[in-house]
Amino acid sequence: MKLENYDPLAGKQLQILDAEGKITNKSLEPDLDSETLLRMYKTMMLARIADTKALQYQRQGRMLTFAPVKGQEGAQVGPMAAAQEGDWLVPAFREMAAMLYKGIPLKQLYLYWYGNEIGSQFDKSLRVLPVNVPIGSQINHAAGIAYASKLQGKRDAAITFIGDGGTSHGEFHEGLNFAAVYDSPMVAIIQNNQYAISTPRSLQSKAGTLAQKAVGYGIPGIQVDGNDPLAMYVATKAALDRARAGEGPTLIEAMTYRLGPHTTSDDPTLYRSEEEVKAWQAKDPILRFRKYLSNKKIWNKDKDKEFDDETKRYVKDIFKEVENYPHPTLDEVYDYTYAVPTRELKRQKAAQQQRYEEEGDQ
Amino acid sequence: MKLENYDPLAGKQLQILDAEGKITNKSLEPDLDSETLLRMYKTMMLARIADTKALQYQRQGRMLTFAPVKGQEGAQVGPMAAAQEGDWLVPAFREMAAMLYKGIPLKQLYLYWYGNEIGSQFDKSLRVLPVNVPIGSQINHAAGIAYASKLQGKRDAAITFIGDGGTSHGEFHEGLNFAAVYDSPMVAIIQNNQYAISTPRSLQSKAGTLAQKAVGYGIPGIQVDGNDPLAMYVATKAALDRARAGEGPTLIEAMTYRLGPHTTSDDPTLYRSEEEVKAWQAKDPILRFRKYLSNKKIWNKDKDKEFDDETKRYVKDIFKEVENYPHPTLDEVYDYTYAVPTRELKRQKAAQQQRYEEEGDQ
Amino acid sequence: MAEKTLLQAINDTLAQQMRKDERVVVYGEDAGYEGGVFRVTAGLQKEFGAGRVFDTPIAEAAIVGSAVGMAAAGLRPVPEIQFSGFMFPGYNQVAVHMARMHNRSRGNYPQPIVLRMPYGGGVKALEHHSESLETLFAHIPGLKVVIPSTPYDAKGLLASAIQDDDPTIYMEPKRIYRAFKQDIPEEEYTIPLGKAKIRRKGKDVTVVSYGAMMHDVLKAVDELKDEHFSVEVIDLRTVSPIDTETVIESVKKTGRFVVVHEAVKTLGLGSELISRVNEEAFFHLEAQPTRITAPDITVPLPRGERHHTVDVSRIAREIKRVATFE
Amino acid sequence: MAEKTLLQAINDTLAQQMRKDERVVVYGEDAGYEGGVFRVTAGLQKEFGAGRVFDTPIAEAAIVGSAVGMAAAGLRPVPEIQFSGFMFPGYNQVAVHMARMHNRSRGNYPQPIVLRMPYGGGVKALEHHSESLETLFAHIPGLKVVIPSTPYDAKGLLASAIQDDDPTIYMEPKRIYRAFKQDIPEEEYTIPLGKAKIRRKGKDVTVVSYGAMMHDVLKAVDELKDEHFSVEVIDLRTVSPIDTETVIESVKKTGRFVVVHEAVKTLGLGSELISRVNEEAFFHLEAQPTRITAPDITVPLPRGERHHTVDVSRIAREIKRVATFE
Ligand SMILES: Cc1ncc(C[n+]2csc(CCOP(=O)(O)OP(=O)(O)O)c2C)c(N)n1
Ligand SMILES: Cc1ncc(C[n+]2csc(CCOP(=O)(O)OP(=O)(O)O)c2C)c(N)n1
Ligand SMILES: [Mg+2]
Ligand SMILES: [Mg+2]
Repeated sequence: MKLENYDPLAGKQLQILDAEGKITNKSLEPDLDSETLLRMYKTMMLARIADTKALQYQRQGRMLTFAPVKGQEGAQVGPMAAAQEGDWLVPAFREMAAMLYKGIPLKQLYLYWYGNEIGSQFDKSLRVLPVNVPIGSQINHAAGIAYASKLQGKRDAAITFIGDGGTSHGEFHEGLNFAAVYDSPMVAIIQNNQYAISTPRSLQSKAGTLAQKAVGYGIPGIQVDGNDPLAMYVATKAALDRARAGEGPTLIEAMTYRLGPHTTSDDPTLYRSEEEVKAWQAKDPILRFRKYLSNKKIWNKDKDKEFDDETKRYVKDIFKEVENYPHPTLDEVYDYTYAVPTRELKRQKAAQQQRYEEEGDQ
Repeated sequence: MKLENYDPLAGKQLQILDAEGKITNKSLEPDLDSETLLRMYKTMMLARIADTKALQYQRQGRMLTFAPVKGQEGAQVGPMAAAQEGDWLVPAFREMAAMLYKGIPLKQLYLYWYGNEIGSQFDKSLRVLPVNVPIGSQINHAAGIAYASKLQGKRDAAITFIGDGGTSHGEFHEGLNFAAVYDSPMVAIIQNNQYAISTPRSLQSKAGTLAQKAVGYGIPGIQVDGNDPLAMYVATKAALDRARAGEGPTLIEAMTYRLGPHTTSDDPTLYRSEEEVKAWQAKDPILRFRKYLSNKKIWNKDKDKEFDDETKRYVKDIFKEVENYPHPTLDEVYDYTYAVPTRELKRQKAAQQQRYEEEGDQ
Repeated sequence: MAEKTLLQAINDTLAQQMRKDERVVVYGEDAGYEGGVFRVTAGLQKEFGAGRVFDTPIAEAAIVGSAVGMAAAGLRPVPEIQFSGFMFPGYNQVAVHMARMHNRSRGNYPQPIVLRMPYGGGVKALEHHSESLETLFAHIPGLKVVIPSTPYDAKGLLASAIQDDDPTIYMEPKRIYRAFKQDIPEEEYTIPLGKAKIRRKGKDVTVVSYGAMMHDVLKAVDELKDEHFSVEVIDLRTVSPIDTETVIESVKKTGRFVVVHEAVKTLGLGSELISRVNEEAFFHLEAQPTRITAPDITVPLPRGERHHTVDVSRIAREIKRVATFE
Repeated sequence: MAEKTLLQAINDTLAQQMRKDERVVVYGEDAGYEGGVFRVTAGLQKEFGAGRVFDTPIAEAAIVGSAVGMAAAGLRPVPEIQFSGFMFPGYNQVAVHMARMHNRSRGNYPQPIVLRMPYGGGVKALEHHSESLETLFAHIPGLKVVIPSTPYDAKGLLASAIQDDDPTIYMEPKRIYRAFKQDIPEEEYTIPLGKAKIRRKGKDVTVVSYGAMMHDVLKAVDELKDEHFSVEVIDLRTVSPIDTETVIESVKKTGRFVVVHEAVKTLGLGSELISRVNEEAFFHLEAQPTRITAPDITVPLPRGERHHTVDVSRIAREIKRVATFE
């Protein structure tokens, strides 16, 4: 597909696979091998289960605050399936499914949400930046990576995610503009999950779509059914092709929904109705993808049951490992402040060590 | 005119009065009384002369760094002629003509550029904020004023100016979005003078027009011949009507040119050609407006000569006053830090006073 | 009188001041309909309408910058930053406009703004949710910075800040939002900004602190109650302007000085306090002034956070060391 | 050896480091084609091309934030902020990312970034062009902050900063960009970050300063050369990390301490230095440590700026007062 031909102001959403699992746009259906399709499905399932379990653990007081991905898995695995190995993933904070697809082990993601920085020490060859909490700021990192990639003569793109709320931030504006001016290979994906904590999309912007924000940067923008992993794949693939061809960044708005709370500290019943949630549950990306795979005869109930059981055991085991993982030591919290510790920090650490020894800590 | 009908992506500029002083769009020609037309012209002339003289004084070492307005007078007096008394002017730093039109005495503007804060103590009833140096940040002030105006049930709008460079800033994005979300009565005018210091417009944004940035906020955007005071008047008037009707902000891009240096510290020959400057000199807003007024028979050579002489004398006298104006005292630099000076500041000031006395200063 | 948590005291005060003065407006990310992620502004939108109490886009520069404009237009804005760690994108507006507009306009546009934000650690939060950034405000001329430690003070100081014509950063120690209740008057009262409070009278060592840490200091002092020395405990309440007089008077009496804060050490408030003590009470000092602070590292995620936290036993031991130094 | 101004020394060093290491990129508002408003980067785009030396949109968050990304992707960015007063919009990226990415990623993504910016007053500039904001950087764990005062140091420190794996704020005292020349080596050399320089040996009073103010301090000391006391003058060169050892060793010898800076007083570097002197040399002090700084007010516009400026005669008198205090 040619992204330039898409008018974000026309109010049309790109969809290939509908909520019933039917192909609605045959000509755009990507020709993915079953390995890729299954990896997409299994990653969505793993994310869903990991998410559900983490919420349980959190309610039991065993897990700390985290940001559930439930409902947005399709908006994340579609793009990552379109990415090449050398491409970078620059996440915000709700991208568990994307990160898993890119190859980050669940254990690390759990460790991070469990409150240990070591969870962010990803295998560097995976090219995934740590979770980014300050809204919008990750776009500028992606713009920098994309600039570097082009300067270095590489064909690696930077894929970055942001929320609907994040599009209001000044950093969103500066990052997209920076990437556009230099035709840097960046793909920015807005996961418009309709809310920023309690604030509805309508209070975030008066624009009809968030995709149309692309117009201000002179780049293509496209609104996609974000719960359709195939459409997300196709749109991202087209954007990546553009990026690699030196044509610059693309803005993709994925229309999706956060089925869970904002974080475990949030009570979504305060600001949205049960009907609304139900309506979106019917559009669940996993349900429709499962139907699609079944129709394609590469998946079935038995396999699903088996995978589900297996994954639940796996997640449980991982969480146990995480619970037993040693907490950060004094060295760990001090020694990454600078590449080589300063004299002052060494002194502060030594003093603290001494206090611990006097008190019998550590 | 209905701004909503204008498509900023169509690449058309609104023009009413062309560079030769001819009306090119009769149906939109505003029906302004000669008093207003003359005030517009005289303000442009005053700004031009004040600017030219200040540059001379600066070269003589009598004036400090300032940001000349030369060439952009039309983009400023058009909008201000469209404003009502209760409307606010929230300037950036190159809006001498706009500020003069709104009623700020030249003496104050000169005092400010002469390096004395007292120059910014404008008559509050004029509703003009001080010169704003940090790029983009004034938009958020205008958004706040506009919000307040609407909340207070008033019909006063906030008119704010920004440069082409300023449109890249995060604050531009946040301010326009903030105003749009609440349908606040704000009009944002981009003076696209083709450069941000040495950086050409093309390196600022990949967008075809800056007016199309409006699309991202769901508000109208229009590109106007910024050297045509009539077109600027008409576009701003339409935007103000919208604002007062509760329909929210508008973005106006004035295509204009800075004929002088960025500031007196800048050497524009480093980054732009003489031909380019000449081409824009031919589009001078003052020349065409003078022709328009002559054609209308409300102005002529003699009057012009007389006004020119008179204004030059006036500007000279003002500058003398400014040169003789007392420099800020110790009290003045300390006592506006807080509404009521803190004990610590009183002590610091007293200590300094004592040092001055010991040394025979002050 | 009524039993209130610190959070309730703030909520009550906002409502009370809004009732009294219709120029007061309250807004921020999720501050309107939901009443804030901590529910500090709960109920306000219902009572005062969505014009005076509203949700904003995620845009801290707009939140602070619009307040500067609203103040110029005659309102008294009380915007919220969701967590102090997210004030950075709005810091340009804080430091170059909110703090300076009064000076720049030579008095034309005072900035009666109260910028509220929860701050501080110890709540097992995500990154950027545990910062103590008071230095970044107290260093800027033109700002006032308030950090209450009790429901009583929270109410009186907030009322003052809202009524004050200068811009105030109002930092809320979220660790003690709901930690305890205090019986406080229902009617309005004010506590002057820039006045510290002596929480314990003593004569052998002066301990200065503020915010959530105040309570750990008091616990530490309680642990020391059987010692042969007595501790004077000062709650700054306003970290800018600092009530130097109260501190100096105390140090002149005790000759010993300890400052405790959860912000990092280098250029934390402790450094300024020690310098002022040097400048005004140097020859009264009998022991070296001492800082008890977090180390100069980023606040760790929860599993490592204890390495960053100043705890009660450390405070007690250090106070004792200084008090008994010969 | 060649005679160079501080500005030329920086320009030379940038070119030298770029020749040596193709990962080094230089960019900022007007930093490319024009070579910067002060011409510090002049000639670089011509030599290294518009890929490695480029103009940016006016967007400080993007300037700093993109550097964070470039560093992750293996470059060594040297972005410029046009004036330090305009760093605020980029401060979010400085404080929450540049300073922390190494820690957050547990060493995966060090940040070999040098963020250059001219700073300081005394050049008859517009508002926001005269700030001294070192506190806002030195307070943040994870950053290094360099402020050279001579062409020789400017070159050696900049080379070190570019080669260092930590993020450095490199503050350029613009008042002395072209004020004088110094004979410095043409070839590359480095000066370790975090090491102060003793500019004058003395035994009766220690004076610490840095940046443009250094020269006023030296002038003041020259004025005092016939006095019966001698002054030890220390140039910090790096204000984070501070070379506490050199300062403390000197104070232990002299027993008297003066710190001079053009930043405002409250929470200026002086406060931290006095605290460290208290912590490590308290019992050597024979007079109260003294700060000579700007007052806690916004830098006035040029006609009032002298009220903000620390001048040579004030420095001389204060040093004398402290040196002769009994
Ligand atoms: C700069 C900044 N301001 C505020 C916050 C607090 N905050 C965390 S998540 C969030 C809402 C984000 O909404 P959206 O961008 O739509 O992403 P979503 O949570 O829906 O995935 C807010 C305001 C933050 N993390 N960063
Ligand atoms: C936040 C910020 N960054 C940088 C600057 C320095 N600066 C002053 S004017 C200018 C260029 C402005 O260009 P533009 O917005 O086009 O306005 P113009 O000068 O052309 O009127 C720059 C970069 C500033 N004033 N504020
Ligand atoms: Mg969202
Ligand atoms: Mg311009």
